[in-house]
Amino acid sequence: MKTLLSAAAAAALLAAPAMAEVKVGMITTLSGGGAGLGLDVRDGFLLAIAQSGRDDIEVVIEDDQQKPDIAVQIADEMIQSERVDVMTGIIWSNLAMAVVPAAVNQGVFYLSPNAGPSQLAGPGCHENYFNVAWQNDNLHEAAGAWANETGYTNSFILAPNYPAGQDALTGYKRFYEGELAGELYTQLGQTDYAAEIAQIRASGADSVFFFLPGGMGISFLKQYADSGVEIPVIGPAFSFDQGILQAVGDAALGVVNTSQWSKDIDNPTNAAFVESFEAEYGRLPSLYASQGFDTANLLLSALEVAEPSDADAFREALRAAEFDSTRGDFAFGPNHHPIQDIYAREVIREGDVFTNRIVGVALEDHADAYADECSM
Amino acid sequence: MIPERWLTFAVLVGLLAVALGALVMDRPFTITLATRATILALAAVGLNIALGQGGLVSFGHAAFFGIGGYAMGILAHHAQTFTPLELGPLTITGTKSMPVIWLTAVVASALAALLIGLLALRTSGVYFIMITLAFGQMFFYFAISWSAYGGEDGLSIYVRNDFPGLNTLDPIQFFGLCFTLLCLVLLFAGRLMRSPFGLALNAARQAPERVETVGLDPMRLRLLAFVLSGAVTGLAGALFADLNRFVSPAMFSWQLSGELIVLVILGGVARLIGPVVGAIAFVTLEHVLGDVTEFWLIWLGVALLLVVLFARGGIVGLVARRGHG
Amino acid sequence: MSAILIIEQVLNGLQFGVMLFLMAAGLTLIFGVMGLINLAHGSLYMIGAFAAAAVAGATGSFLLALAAAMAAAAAAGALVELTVIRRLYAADHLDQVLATFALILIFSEGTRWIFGSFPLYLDVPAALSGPVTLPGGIDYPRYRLALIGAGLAVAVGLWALTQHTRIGIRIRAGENDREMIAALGVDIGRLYTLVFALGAALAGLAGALVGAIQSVQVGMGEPVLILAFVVIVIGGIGSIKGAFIGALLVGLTDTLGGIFLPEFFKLFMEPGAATQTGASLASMAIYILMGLVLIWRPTGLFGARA
Amino acid sequence: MAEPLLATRGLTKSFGAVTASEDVSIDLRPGEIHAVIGPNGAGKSTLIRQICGGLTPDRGTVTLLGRDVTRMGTVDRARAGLGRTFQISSLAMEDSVLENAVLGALGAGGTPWRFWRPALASADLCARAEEALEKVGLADHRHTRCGDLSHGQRRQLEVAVALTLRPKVFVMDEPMAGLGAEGSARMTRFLDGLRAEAPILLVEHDMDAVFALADRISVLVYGRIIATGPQEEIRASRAVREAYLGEAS
Repeated sequence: MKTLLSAAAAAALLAAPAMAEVKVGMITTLSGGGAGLGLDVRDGFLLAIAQSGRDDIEVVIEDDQQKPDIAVQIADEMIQSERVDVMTGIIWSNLAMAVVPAAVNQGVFYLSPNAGPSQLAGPGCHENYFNVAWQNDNLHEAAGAWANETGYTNSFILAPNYPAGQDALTGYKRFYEGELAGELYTQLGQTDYAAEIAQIRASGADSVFFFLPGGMGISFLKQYADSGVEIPVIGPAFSFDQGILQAVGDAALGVVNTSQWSKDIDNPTNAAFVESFEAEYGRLPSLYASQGFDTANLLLSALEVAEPSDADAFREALRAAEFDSTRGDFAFGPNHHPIQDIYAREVIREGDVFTNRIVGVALEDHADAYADECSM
Repeated sequence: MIPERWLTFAVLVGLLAVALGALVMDRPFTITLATRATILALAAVGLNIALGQGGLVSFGHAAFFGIGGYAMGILAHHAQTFTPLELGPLTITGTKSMPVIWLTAVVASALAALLIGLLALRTSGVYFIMITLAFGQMFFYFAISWSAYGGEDGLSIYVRNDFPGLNTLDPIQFFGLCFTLLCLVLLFAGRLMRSPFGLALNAARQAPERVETVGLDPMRLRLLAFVLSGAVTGLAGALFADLNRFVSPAMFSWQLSGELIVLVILGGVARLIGPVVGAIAFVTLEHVLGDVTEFWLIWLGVALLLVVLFARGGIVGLVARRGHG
Repeated sequence: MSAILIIEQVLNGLQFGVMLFLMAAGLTLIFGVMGLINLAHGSLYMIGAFAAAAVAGATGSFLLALAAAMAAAAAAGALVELTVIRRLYAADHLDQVLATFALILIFSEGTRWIFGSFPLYLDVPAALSGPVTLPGGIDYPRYRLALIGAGLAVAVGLWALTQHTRIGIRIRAGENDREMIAALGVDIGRLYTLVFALGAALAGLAGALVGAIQSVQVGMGEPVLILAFVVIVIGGIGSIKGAFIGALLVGLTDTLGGIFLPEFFKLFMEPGAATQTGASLASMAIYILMGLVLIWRPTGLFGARA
Repeated sequence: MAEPLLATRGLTKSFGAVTASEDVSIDLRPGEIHAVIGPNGAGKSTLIRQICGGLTPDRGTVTLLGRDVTRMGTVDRARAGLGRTFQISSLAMEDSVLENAVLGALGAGGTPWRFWRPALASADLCARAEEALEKVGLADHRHTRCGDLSHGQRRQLEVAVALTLRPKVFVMDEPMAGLGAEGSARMTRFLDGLRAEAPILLVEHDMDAVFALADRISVLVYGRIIATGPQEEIRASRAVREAYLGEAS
């Protein structure tokens, strides 16, 4: 899957694109089970580019099929053949780890619209790498903080047995101050959680924290709701996002989840984004769409100041992050990861559609735990 | 129909020409694609020793591919982080030297093939297919939860490993290295096919009782074939990891085992050059169809069905007659 | 760990097992009668779940959704049998693996083409939602109990079908001797299509039943498919009884392994490491079980001796 | 009387309720052809499999050249000097006639563990294979693909592969099966000459061939040997005629 798309053509559907001066390579997941996330990032990104009205930005989009080797191959193609200036788009941490270090070492700028593995925030940070979404632990840390605020003192926590899952539990425990009623690692891709739910029921916990991205979360929530266990649940936004909420249905109603973005964050940029996204694509934007949108706007703001060919000036412009984020205040920390508010949201139903509403701020101006390990 | 030997020669020259052509036209990515095809071909040539000559339908060859990959990943990871690798009483420093990595990959995957083979070869037919699949899955889940080496995230190696006298980061030089290895392994596999061992192995596939009654043990023939096959696929795994500068449990996935079988059949089973043709066709399809449609896998599926149903000999079977001697 | 928790986990293992049986029964029947390895069986499971989600969304009726799931999967199965599978009976296992691997690609991407990349919604029917209190004070989801019941009913039904009906006798005859049954004047082609459609319908039913408590998405069939293969290999390929026993074994091993292995490692490791090690080993447990069974009996528990 | 080269003592094998071999004792002496006859389902195949390996008897022993081989596998029995042909040709159909014969020579020569030089480039392997092909009259077809051979030629090749082993004892399972009258006659002449090289335990349905070749005959019915002896004795035996030759009185 390969699309050559000039911003002008996307905006006005005009023919003949003008001579592109900036080339952006987007590697994202557009096929297979994880395609929903990549589609949202792509659509959010392209929406911002189109709204900018600039016709000198060329976006090359390719599908990584959620396979690291394909992603690396595409990255090689973009750097060696297309000679892109800036890369973006990767959804998954393992793909980011495969692509980003080599790419930034070859002088390309990389703006991450989603994945934020700890290595890239800590010892593996790089001056050309900017994360516009979050460091992977952030939302979990916020969940821990929110649990304290709510008064939970005995949490049962579970996540899949893989690095991001281990980071999630670590992140939660970093901020959560209560006791643990239980700690479980499930299988990656597991679809049946009856055994875990039985353990939760038997544990005497007063709250459940889980990180189960994608289909795993859908399965867990449906089964949990059906089990009759009434212990309140808290989790990061990934399982409550616009894309999958409709598949979870009633089972998610009332669940509190943490996110750096929500469609009801009250600022003009966000309102305009939500409205234009829905108008353009006929669906509500998701967390990922907002991240794609913000990534593009960050890029556009830097391009106002400098060309990527002038690497030092361009980098400074990125670091300044002079753009209107859908999240309101946005700044980069010393390791080029966001310092931002993280909200607690609650799942509600608006007519036929399930969505989220902010119920509070879990962490204010939150930075990540790895910045100290970054020597940039 | 042309003789098989000519086809083998033509395909290899063609592959080399594509890479050199891309060099002249300054299209380094085409060289990368050619390298990818070369490495996948090598893995499939390995599988073909077990599958084509031994008749062993291994649905778990990704295990060896992954072991080769992780041999590279682990050694290079320790070298790039300057941490020694503790193996019980033994302490090894990591290495970025390709020959050492290759040797490790070959030995490790051969050992794994020996163990798997000893157990799996007790079964036959569908059971063999399934038990090899089960072993592949075991490695897959193990790799996912092995957090010391990145688990699901895998391991990133920042700079390609070294080969004495070459700049391996230069696409054409790395291609040359892989291509040379492919040619050497093809030469070996070709000799093997007609050697006393190959003759006995092929007979063991067609008429195992006969082989027994002339006093040869088909099990031992198959076991050795399985080990050789695993070793070659392991070598390919190490190269694949170096091509991507990255290893992950995806190298152990059952889909990859399936794709390796696809390469062999697409090209032509038990034909020396078959897997190479299959790999070139696969990479080309992937790239060309992938540009045309998001749903290119549908068309790959259709192409595969047509080959299975109507072109039993694969692509090679369509164009070349089987050579003897 | 309380007795109640253990009983509940055994029930969970049982429920997982009977759902695996629905998948495995079709696979093993198709292998037993036609000698075919069908990797695309997981796709039929997925088709069942998608059909159920679509019909439940349109009509709101879970029963209609189940009927639609079985019909859609059976129709897809029959179609595939008539166009592709039929040509593979005489082929070797390698060709079958490959052709049905190709079918997975076509079905998966085709479904994504039609339904998009986002998961679909399918919920438990209202009448079966929520927990029920069992004797002994165990709260257990009503729907999961219904699944156990449905699975056992299908098992009994299949047993009755193969033992006591004319079609069942033909199926068993076909297993034993294809030429004889052809000589008896039974239209072997029609019998095969029927058996294939029956296996497909069971897979579709499983997909719909399980889809209600899991997520309905592209690629949902393959993990189940691999487990179902493990089941029939353990049970002995071609044996429905073996599939049943194998399914329960796998269901229980997987469920109980996930619970007890971490606890076991906690006896002599620190908790964090024990949880991880236990979880890793639990994810490999059924494959280890399969390996052990095959080393002990190379053709499975109830497979025909070579 | 010379020591038997091959002997079974009290071989018994049951499959569930069916007794396929019951107390079978049979021997094969140097230079003789000993035929085993019996109706379908008499247990001839089961007996052969116990003699050649592949099936372990419940009771009884098999001795080959004085060694007890009851627990040995097929491979080791072949190495110990047992040459066998199959009722249904078991040959590598994709390979040439010469390659099939070389396979036998490989087994006899001991080592298939050579990986570099082509098998057909080995002079001694080929010489041994050619010699066997010459004997059965297939030398002119050495480069024919085995799958392209006629049925009769495949039977000849079966024998040739066994010959390359230079066995001490032959066990042949219906070598005349499917051969026409002329083919049978030729095979009969050939086997007649072969007994000088090694004695033959011949399981055969073709009575003309049996009576033309056999020094002794054993009759197997329902897993039991009901009679063993020279031709005339068997022909005369009332029990045999009733049980087998269908001349029930």
